[in-house]
Amino acid sequence: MDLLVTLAVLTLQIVLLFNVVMFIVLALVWLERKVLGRVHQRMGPMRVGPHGTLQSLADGIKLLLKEDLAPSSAERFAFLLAPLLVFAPSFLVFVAIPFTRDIVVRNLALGLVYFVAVSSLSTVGMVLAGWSSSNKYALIGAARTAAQLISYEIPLVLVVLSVAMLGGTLDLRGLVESQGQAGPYVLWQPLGALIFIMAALAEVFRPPFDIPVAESEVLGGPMIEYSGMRWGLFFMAEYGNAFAFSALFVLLFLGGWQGPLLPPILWFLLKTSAVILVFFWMRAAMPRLRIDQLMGFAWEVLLPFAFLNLFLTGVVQLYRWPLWSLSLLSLTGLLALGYVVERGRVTWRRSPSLAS
Amino acid sequence: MPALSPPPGHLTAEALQALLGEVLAVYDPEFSASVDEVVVTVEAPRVLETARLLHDEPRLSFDYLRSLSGVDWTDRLEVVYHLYSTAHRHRLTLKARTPVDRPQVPSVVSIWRGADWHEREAAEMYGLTFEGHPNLVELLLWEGAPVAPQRKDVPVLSLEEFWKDMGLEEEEEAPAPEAPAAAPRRLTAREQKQRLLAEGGGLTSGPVPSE
Amino acid sequence: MTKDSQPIKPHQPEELFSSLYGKLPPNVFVAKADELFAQARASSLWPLTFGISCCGIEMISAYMADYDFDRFGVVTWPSPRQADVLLVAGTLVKKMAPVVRMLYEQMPSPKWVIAMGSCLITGGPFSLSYSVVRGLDEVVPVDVYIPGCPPRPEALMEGILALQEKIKEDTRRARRGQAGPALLPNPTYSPLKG
Amino acid sequence: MLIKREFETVEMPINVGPQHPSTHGVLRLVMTLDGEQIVKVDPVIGYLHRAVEKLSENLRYQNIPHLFDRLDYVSAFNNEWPLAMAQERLLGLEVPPRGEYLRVILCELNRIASHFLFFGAFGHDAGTATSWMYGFRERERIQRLFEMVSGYRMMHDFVVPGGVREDVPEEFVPALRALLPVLWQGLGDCNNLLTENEVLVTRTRDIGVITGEEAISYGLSGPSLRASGVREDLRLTEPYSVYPDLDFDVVLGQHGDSYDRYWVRMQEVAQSLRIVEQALDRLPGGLVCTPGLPKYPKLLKLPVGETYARAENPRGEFGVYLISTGGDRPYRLKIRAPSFCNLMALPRLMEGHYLADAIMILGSLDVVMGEVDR
Repeated sequence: MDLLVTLAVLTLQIVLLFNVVMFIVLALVWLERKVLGRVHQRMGPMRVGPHGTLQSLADGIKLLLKEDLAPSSAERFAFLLAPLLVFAPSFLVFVAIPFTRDIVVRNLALGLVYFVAVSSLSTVGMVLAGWSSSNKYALIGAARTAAQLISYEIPLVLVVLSVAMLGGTLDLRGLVESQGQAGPYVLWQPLGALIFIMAALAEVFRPPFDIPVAESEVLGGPMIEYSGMRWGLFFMAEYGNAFAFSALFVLLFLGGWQGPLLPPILWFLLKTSAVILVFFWMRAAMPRLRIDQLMGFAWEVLLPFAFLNLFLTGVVQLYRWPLWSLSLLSLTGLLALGYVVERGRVTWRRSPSLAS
Repeated sequence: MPALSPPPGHLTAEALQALLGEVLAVYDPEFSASVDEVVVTVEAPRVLETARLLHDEPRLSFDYLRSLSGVDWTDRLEVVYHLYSTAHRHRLTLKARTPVDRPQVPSVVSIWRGADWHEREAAEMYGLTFEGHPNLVELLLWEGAPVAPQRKDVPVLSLEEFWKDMGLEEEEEAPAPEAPAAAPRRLTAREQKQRLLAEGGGLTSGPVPSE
Repeated sequence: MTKDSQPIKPHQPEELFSSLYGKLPPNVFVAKADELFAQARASSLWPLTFGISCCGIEMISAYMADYDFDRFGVVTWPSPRQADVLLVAGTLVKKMAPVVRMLYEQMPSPKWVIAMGSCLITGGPFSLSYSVVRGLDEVVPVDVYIPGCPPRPEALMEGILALQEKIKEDTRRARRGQAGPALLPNPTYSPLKG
Repeated sequence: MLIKREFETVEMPINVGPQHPSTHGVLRLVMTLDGEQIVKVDPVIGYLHRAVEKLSENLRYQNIPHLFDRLDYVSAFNNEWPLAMAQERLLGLEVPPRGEYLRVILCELNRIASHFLFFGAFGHDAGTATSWMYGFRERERIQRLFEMVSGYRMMHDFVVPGGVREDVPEEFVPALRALLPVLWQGLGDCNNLLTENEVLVTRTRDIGVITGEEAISYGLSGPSLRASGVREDLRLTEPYSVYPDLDFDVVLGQHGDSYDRYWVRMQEVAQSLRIVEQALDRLPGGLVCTPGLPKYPKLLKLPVGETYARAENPRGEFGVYLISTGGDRPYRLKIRAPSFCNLMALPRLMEGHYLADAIMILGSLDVVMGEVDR
């Protein structure tokens, strides 16, 4: 009998979570266009609802009403399955994310492992979409997606591992509590925080790492042949992932919902929106890398420094040094990372002097 | 900074013409003067050697082909090469003359890589053929295009034809009583727009949203 | 290239709301829903990133900070699959006509076409040339013509507003069961035939 | 030990087709890709061939500038100047100094506006949309000025043989003097956005390298040629109009790669601003058009003769080869478009690079399809 009750409660929570996620995604789509507009000194959507707040709703309704095309030469079944394979992981991830101490669908003991495992499923969906739509641009996009996601998965996992070592548990709520006493981990592991941000940007295809869906080279990569709401699924998955990863960054490094005055839920949303704004700001400012430079950056720079971060955490914990020594070591690691990037960059020949 | 002073090897028009006279004597060039340049006219078959000589001769070294244009003089076809020397900064116009019935001119792509598309365009527009050109296929025109459209004998669309094509000139005559058109005549642009306006749709008559 | 079989029908009622009208019993009256749909469609028009010549530059400056089309929800997308307005800006040449025709057919319906510039109305300054298609309506059915060479960004904005009006008008007319505007003839002119 | 196995890959022909966000108009590149590496590139043009040369042989002389504005539709003043120069050479006209200075000011402003558009397109190809906005913000300011002068934002039809069609309104000079510091500030913003940006440098340094000799052999001209270190600027090597008494530098690149082509153009904006400042200080009074000619030349008849007039356009050397047999229509009018010649070097520049580099190389050549296809 209680199985039915838990099932009913669980489905209710899932439906509630779906609505929350949809609202967040629509809000993010609107927020991105407004923030991008402000950076470009223009106003962004203004006509639909006050300050264009209903713009993403209008886009959603229009997409629902569009004709759903599938190219005749496409693999019908794989073509239709791919968007679900991309959208489902980006929604499933929210099950394990604790918004506050008690607002969470299911706080898993291995929340961190669950998060990383589920979020890497979307690679399969993107590659399937690229291959099945039998379009040359989509094929190139799919190949780039696979390469990028795999090469950025490993530094992400290592950084997450070193945070779990510091916190002692893999349970997200436990991690946030341990940050409550020891202070946010960003103070102790700045190197890990930086690597996490870069790897998260790459996982989510946000510029400057949006090479597989580059609009000016491969016309949207694997998503090129999709129209209507099927394309909308990809679009929502991208924003869902962006919110999920910035939420994870807040949980792991910025001390989740802890904060002096405001209620915890407000702290969590404030910190997450701050991180999201960094994502949007990167889109406005940075051009994109080329695929081999991006992969080189992941394997030759991010990976060794992720190991270094893991090693430093291990050393400090083994000899029980105070935590501030970890932050000192981590800062030197950060400086070393900066130096390596400076040296490793394409030989920077001073731009030619004014030869009159 | 005022204009660059002319380099040492710079030749004025007269000096250039004199030097060319002796250098190209074997190809019996004809000299004429355009407004500000020396013009050398040579028969079509000899153009390749003349061009190679002009390019390789150290005192001339015309290493920059500015433009290559076909000209249709109805009785003969001409290919005009505007040359320029980046080393000595002097200019020359080389003309290759060929009769209309045998429009062959040797290609100079081997000397100046930049002549590639110019020759393809001249070939396509004037019906010339450039022997030795690596890839003489159509450049600007499409499959159903008129052949050699820039020849003088190919007319441009006249205004009357344009009016007829747009179906507008029936306007002036008294509108003949609408005979029961057996075949459904293609609606002209004007009729479509009038019907659209009559239906209340269209640009002007629609209610403009109040901002 | 153009399937000459059936003439192009502009957005008939069932095409706009196939899910709705097909299965409704006769007495059910749908009012407010399709007004909302029309408003949603009108306020999120996504044109294709596709400028042919000088009008394309004026179109780009219409998206920029000074005129900002994003205020109307107009964002450009690179692939025809995600676009619902084919904003053709520039001179249509006979070599380019089959490409524009293909782009139009690749777009999911309901779709609209805006012809920007006088080159697409009567061939503009190049109307006497042997290589220019005189009028876009010979290749794709056009919804809004914007005269000008090149039209100012404000004119393009007025064209977009007119298209939004036309979308709402189409919906009202579809609800009243009338057919859309006059049957647009199938473009008999096929550029390949010259 | 890793077994070195030779992967045999199949080459994939791909169409970077006439409709592509970064082909700057309707250029189609038929590429053969091996993975992401480009094996062969075959540019297909003609998707905007409007037969301007054929039309101009059947138009009177005062109708031809209307078509010439639509060739390189980003820099209309610069297109009209060589045509007017050719007609003046045949007629043997002398342009009054005020007309010359106005021509220099307007054409250099047009060069600045065109380079800002290039900046926007180049940044968009690299991936950031903000460069469009920065570039067009300045371009809009300049276009408002042009509108004050000729009543049109892009197509001016303003430079006529013998000088300039009308004198500029009085508020033009103060408005321009007020605009110059704003343009210097705008140029600074654009440089801060992209010029020092490491991601852009890694994307464009050593991409699409061409040496000086090869560039000359391919007939490259303008910033693309000067980026390879060749000192060729028509304003100085073959001085025309009042350029000899204006002081400005020729900007040269050293490596001939995409970054240098971008860098040379941004420096040229600074030089053009200097030219406009000097020309504005020296702007004399008096007539703007040779008195002999009617202001709107109704029936301009040119004597028999031919001439090749050329001027330094933002994209390179724009030449007009005019043959007149004495009528009021030209017998033959050949347009030497700089983008047409620069585009010829595309296959040589692109082979061996990646698809992403090809987009940057095409962007760095700054091609306008209107004058490529004529």
